Amino acid sequence: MAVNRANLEVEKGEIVAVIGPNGAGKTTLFNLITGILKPDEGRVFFKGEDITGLSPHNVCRKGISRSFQVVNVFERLSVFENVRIAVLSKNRMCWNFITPSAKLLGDETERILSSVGLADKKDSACSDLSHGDRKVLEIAVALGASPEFLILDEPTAGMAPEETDRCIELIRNLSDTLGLTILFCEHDMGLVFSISDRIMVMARGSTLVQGTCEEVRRNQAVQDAYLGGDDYDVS
Amino acid sequence: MRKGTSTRNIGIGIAVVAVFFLLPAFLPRFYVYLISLMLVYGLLATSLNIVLGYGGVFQFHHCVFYGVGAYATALFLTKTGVPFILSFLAGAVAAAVLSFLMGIITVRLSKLYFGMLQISLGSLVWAIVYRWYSFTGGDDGIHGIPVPEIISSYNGSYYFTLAVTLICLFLIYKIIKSPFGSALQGIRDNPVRSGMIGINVKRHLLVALVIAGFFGGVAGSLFVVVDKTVFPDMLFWTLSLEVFIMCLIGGWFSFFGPMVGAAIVIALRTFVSGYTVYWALVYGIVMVFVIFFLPNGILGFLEQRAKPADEKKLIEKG
Amino acid sequence: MKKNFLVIFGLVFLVSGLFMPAASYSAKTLKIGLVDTYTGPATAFTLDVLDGFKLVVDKLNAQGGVLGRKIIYETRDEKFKPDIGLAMAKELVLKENVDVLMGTINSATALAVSDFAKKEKVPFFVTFSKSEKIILEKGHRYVFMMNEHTQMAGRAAAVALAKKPYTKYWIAGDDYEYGHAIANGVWKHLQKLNPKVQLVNETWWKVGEADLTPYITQILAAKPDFAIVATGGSGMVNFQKAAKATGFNQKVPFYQHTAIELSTLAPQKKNAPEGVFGTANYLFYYPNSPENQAFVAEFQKVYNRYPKVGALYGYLTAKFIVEGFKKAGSVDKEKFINALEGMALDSPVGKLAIRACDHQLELPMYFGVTTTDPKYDFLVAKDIQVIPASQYMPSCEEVKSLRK
Amino acid sequence: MDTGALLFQKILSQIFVGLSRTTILFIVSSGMSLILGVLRIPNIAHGSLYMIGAFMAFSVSNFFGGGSQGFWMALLLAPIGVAILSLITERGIFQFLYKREHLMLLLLTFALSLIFGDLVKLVWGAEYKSVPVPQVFHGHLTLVAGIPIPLYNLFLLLVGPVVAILLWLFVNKTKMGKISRAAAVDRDMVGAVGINVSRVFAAVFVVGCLLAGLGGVLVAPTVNVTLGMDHTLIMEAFLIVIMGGLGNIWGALIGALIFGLAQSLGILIWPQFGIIFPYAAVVIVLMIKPTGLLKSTW
Repeated sequence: MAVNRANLEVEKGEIVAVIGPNGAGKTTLFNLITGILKPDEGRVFFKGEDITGLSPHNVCRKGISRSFQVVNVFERLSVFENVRIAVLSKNRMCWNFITPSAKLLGDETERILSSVGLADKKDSACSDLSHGDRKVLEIAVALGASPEFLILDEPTAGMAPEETDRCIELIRNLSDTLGLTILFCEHDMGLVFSISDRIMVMARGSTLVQGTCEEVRRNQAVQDAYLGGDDYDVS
Repeated sequence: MRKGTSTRNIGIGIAVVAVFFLLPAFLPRFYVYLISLMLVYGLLATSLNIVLGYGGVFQFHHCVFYGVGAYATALFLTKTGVPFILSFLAGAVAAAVLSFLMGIITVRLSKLYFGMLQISLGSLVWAIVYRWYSFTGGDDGIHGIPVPEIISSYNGSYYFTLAVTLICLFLIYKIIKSPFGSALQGIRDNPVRSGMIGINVKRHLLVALVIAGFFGGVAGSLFVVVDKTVFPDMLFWTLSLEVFIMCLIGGWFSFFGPMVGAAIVIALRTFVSGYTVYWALVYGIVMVFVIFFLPNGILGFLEQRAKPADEKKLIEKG
Repeated sequence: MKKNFLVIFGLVFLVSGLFMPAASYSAKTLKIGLVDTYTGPATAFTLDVLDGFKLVVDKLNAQGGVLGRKIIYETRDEKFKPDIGLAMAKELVLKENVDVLMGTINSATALAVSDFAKKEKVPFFVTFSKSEKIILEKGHRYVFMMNEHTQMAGRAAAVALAKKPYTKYWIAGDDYEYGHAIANGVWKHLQKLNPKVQLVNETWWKVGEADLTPYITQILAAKPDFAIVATGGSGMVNFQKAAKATGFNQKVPFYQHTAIELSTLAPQKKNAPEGVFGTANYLFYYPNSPENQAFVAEFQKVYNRYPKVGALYGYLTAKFIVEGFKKAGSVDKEKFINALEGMALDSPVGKLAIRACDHQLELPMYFGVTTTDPKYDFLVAKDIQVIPASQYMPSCEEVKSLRK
Repeated sequence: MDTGALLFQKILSQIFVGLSRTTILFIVSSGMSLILGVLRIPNIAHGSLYMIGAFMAFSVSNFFGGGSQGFWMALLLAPIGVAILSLITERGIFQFLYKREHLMLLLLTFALSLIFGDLVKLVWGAEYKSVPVPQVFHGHLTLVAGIPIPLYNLFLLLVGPVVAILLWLFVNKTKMGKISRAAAVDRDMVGAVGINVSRVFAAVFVVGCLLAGLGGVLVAPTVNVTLGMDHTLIMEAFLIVIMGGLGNIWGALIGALIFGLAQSLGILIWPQFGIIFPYAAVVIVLMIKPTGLLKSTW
């Protein structure tokens, strides 16, 4: 899955959506930004700084955090520990060999869990969570790193309708109360148009259009290639 | 509630230690020796488990560090006049250094590739030990290594082994429970995600490998104290697999699992072989049963049964 | 958090389990512990030791034992691993309270057990390990060598080879202590006995190397007069097979210790190479003395096969242990050792003594060359030359100087 | 010290004889690679099956009088015997455990190798065994300047490519092979299209083990058939598979070539430490290409 000629700009405090048919290269784009993949050419800038080719943990240190499309958490650990690891890492405590983790940063972890509404399930095993809760935990782990810029890869994929609503609420909340800059991709057009400030449309690895919801909706190319196209997968 | 259990745990811990300290008073010499041996292998298996059970690393050739630790101590004791305690530490340090050097090369690789590259590198070390007659004694090994009088008797070496093992277990436990250990477990469960929350996965693993190598080296040096002998088989890959099996049988997601596994394997091989020459068969069948019915090992199984239902799932996972 | 509790419970359970088989020691027996490899390729040799040993012991027990005691023996499989072997030896001595230890084909184990036997003051009879260190540098009062060691084998071969006209030698072999020690033993003494010999080059391959053809072709290219091939265990057969396939034995005569021994020749049937020089401590068809015939017949009757060299070692060890205790008149270990020193017994290969100064059994060595014989379906040795122990054993002075 | 011509000769002869060892290594490790690639089982018991193949060759060959006929019958029957044994193992044990971690499977196969090792001791005893080289391959061919190549080694050089071609046909031309290749990439997908994956897995396992048995039969006439021959081989086979890329049969071929030649040429460079060259080759390959030389199916 290749990405070429993709061009994306996100302003501080914005919620930006990336949409496009399956295989358009959305996840690849995120992987390029977060350092999981290294671009052959092209650059990634964050707050004016070139972060191209940095390894994921360094990208994270700059203040970028992300969630994954397929739930990607620490399966053997409890919900609380999942988030705590992220918080520990954020506070540069991973090289502490002495203090028991159990005594560290419980409050901050607790706060993040309650902010996403998982506080009551904090001692459960990941595998006991519903799919929706796992997706939320996915976001909570990303929040543990206290990012300025949060990337969400299909946050509502596979969720039941009421869970989706909760998730939309959560994302809005994050943007409003924490002032996070959010970049996400999504197949649920309702969600995309309801919360995004701007939208980027991708197809076959390149940027088709970038603009406000209105602009995108009106754009002929988008309508041809995507919204009206047959290859749109309603998942 | 937490406070209550922790004081109880401390109480149990003290009781266990007391029992171990009193054992030589009423156990025949052979059992004292056997328990020393179990402690040595237990420490070896626990040190492997730092990276295996908690780090998810396919450390296929952990015994290289054990053997190098033992050889370093043995060589210092036989060829130099360095005080015992320094010779002892030299083993652990040599193992840690080797672990670091091998780690730099292997840590880039994942899973099976990591394991096999480690076996190749380890086999090179083994070949050197096996071949360098003038220095390492070749395949005959070094025997009758002089150990200070006070710890060379069965009881003496037992107490020394017990003390060192307890200290090491305590340290390993601290490390596992520290943020470093938490991050390590995060890496085990999900290396990509760990990188994405700001953990430097490779460096973290490298440090974990060095720690595991260090304690493996301590186990090797302890073996010298207990048996006063070293030989190249200590670095051969078959022994590494056996230590692997100790972790598995005991349960590699339980802290004391490898310890229990080591005790069981040593007991099996000591006592079954008294009855039959086909004890590899017995051993193999026991392993097949454990793999089939107790995928989390014996201790893992017991813990699972002891835990309340909602926590069970956590253990069953994976 | 019942975890710790369970740990203790498990351990206590385990420890109490360990006590079960203890306390089976009876005062009216004589206990012998055998630690040896009964797993893997070495078993081809060790089972003969055990069977030869049993031949004596079973017969004796049927007659009422020694000193009014039945002989009990315990076998332990060390799996060719020194750590296991040592643990087994400790178990036998400390838990089973054996009076005598014997065994092992693995040199590292033998050395480790010997060190332990010295500390515990338990007599230890080495029955197959060939390391010279056991009886030379690391020798002590409690260790007895019931077979030849590498230096003896080398010297014996040198005695025979020195009379041959060859001068340009090549040395090759399995790359481990045994191989190097044999080669050194031959070469050092050959040089002394025949100063004209010169070494063309050496080749070593890893133990267990399956295909030796590359090495053989390398030797052939250099055209030496003679090759000393220091292989052991299954390397013996591997090399002979490769030699036969490449016609090496017709181009370059070569010597292997134990090349003429039954364990090397029997499995190859008629396909073993002819004209290979070898030494062995025992050949079931030579000497054709009544004693040897009787031993072979007895062994064949019980086990339905020809005895190999290991059978002689096991048989003699048992004989010496029994006679030693008889002579000592008690089960006291020190008296037993004193009784054994210098003791001589009749054996299938003539009268043999244990030398007092180093506890080495004075076995004769047979040097011969492989040939076919219509009587057997495998190759045997011909032109057999007997090298008496006195000609190839290191002298007591040499041993003394080494033991310092 | 060597003149150029002599050195060249030496190298040539080492390559030639090294190649016959490579053939055995290739046959055994390609089977292992197949099983690794499709079933994801790092099969340590593979070495045991190789050993059992050699022992069966001994028995079959003896049964048919030990001569040439014995060898040819062994070549036919012993691999089949090993295949049957492996089928029993697969149906009896492995089929229940495919979902387990690789590590578990690895340990399971180690347990099996212990069991097989003792079973061989039970059935065949501890004596050395030897399978005679068939009459046709007695003797040797002198290629260059008096360097003999045993005829049997030349035979092995012919068998290698034949096995490689048959394997290629199996993987690429048969339905079973195509399914197994697909299963190697995505086994859920293959299951989803209604193919009985379990049967395919059994078949692949049997074919892989058959190759181990075949390797055992082919090696039998050149070596001492003995307990413990599994251990010396298995690590070599593993390293070859890793070097070539997990599950890639051609990788196994290249890996075997590198391994075999590193060994036979290493002897020329540094006879004393000839033992380290193959391992060093693996280290170098993995340092340059961390996932093996050819594309792995993992």
